Amino acid sequence: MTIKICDVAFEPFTEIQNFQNPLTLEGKFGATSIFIGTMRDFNDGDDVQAMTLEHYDGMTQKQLAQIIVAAKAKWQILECLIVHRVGDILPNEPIVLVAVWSAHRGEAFEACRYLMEELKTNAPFWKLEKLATNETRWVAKNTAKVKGI
Amino acid sequence: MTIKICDVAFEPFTEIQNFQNPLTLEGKFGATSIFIGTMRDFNDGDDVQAMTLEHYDGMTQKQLAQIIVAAKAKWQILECLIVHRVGDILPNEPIVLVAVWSAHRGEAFEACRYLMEELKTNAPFWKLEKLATNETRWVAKNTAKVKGI
Amino acid sequence: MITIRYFASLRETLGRSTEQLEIFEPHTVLSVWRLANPDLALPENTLTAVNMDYVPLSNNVKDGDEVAFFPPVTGG
Amino acid sequence: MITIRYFASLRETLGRSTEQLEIFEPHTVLSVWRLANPDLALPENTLTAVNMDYVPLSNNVKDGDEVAFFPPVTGG
Repeated sequence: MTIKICDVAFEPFTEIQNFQNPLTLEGKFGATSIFIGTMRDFNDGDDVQAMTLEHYDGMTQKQLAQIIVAAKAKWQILECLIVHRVGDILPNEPIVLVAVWSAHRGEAFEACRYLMEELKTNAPFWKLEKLATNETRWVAKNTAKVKGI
Repeated sequence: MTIKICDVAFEPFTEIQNFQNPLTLEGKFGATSIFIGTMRDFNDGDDVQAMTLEHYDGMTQKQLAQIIVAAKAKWQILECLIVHRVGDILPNEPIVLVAVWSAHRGEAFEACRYLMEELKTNAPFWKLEKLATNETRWVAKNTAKVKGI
Repeated sequence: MITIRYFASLRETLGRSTEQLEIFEPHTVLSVWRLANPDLALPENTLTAVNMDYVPLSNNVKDGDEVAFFPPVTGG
Repeated sequence: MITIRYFASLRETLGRSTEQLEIFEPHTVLSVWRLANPDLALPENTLTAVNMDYVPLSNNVKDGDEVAFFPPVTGG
């Protein structure tokens, strides 16, 4: 179970591969569910040219660790990795990566979704957008999760 | 939208990266949801040493294409990639990869889950397991999906 | 002429994967099975496809069609 | 001594991110806000944490605690 806060751009697939390689789970995991959130160049009807992600260092890690403990109480998770970007970000750069390894797909899918939703609700990150017009604005509210299938 | 049937081992993160690199979606996708199914060395209480995946070449591609059409009717999907292994497989080798790119996370998560469940229900693949005892057996039935969160 | 295909455990049970038959009268998927396998009832849970689309046993089969019989799928 | 921290838009509004206060009597999160910001009502929807755990405004604050005030989070 690893939580990583990055203040420079990260490559999600390299992160996953580097995390997975040393795991001694060969043959034990049947399912990996991964979510990657990437910065878009638009939001709320406006063009966005850059973003700054502020966070509460220390509380972020504490909250994410608690979210993982809660997920492990609900699902049989073999491993999980959370990487979150902070600082100055450009469109098309990854913001967040959540990856879950489990024996079965249902658990992997649901735990990954849960971790993302809880992260968006509880982890103390704040987005400051720089619009194409050079104005800046704080993102006021995360999108609600859409109802499950 | 790409469907790929592989008769040799594939590297899921290389496949995703190679698929994503030439896409002209920079700044347009905010969410990538990925599922990777990997061969385990156990199933149904028995140790498994190898597996052969048979499929109905042609029908596989046709069914997967129909599943993607159905998913695109339900969710705003920007791109998706399905890779499925056939032939002789060893534990820890990837069997299936489903990746969905979307503007929003709810759509990416749900479309990815849908594609996997439909693939397991409709795509004509069959697993022949070779147990540690050297016996072979056809996997009789896919696990049902667990209920959603 | 129609093509019949069998897969996985059903292919092994029957000892063949493909065969071709001339048909001289209207057929359904079920009657194609009976024509090709007169001594064996269609195993329960067998899935059936015509031209690579799932169809029920009552579906008509015409000259040139590919008819497939196979057990429940287990991919993914 | 307690440490107070402000983040994001609230930090910008107040023009400061961290301050330290001596407390001489029992305090709650809300009374800490009032002590530190006597001229400003706590903005609606402000989230509050003590020692990096979310707590309600009525939570007690003791010497040595870190009290944080911030707007709704928008990570991920």
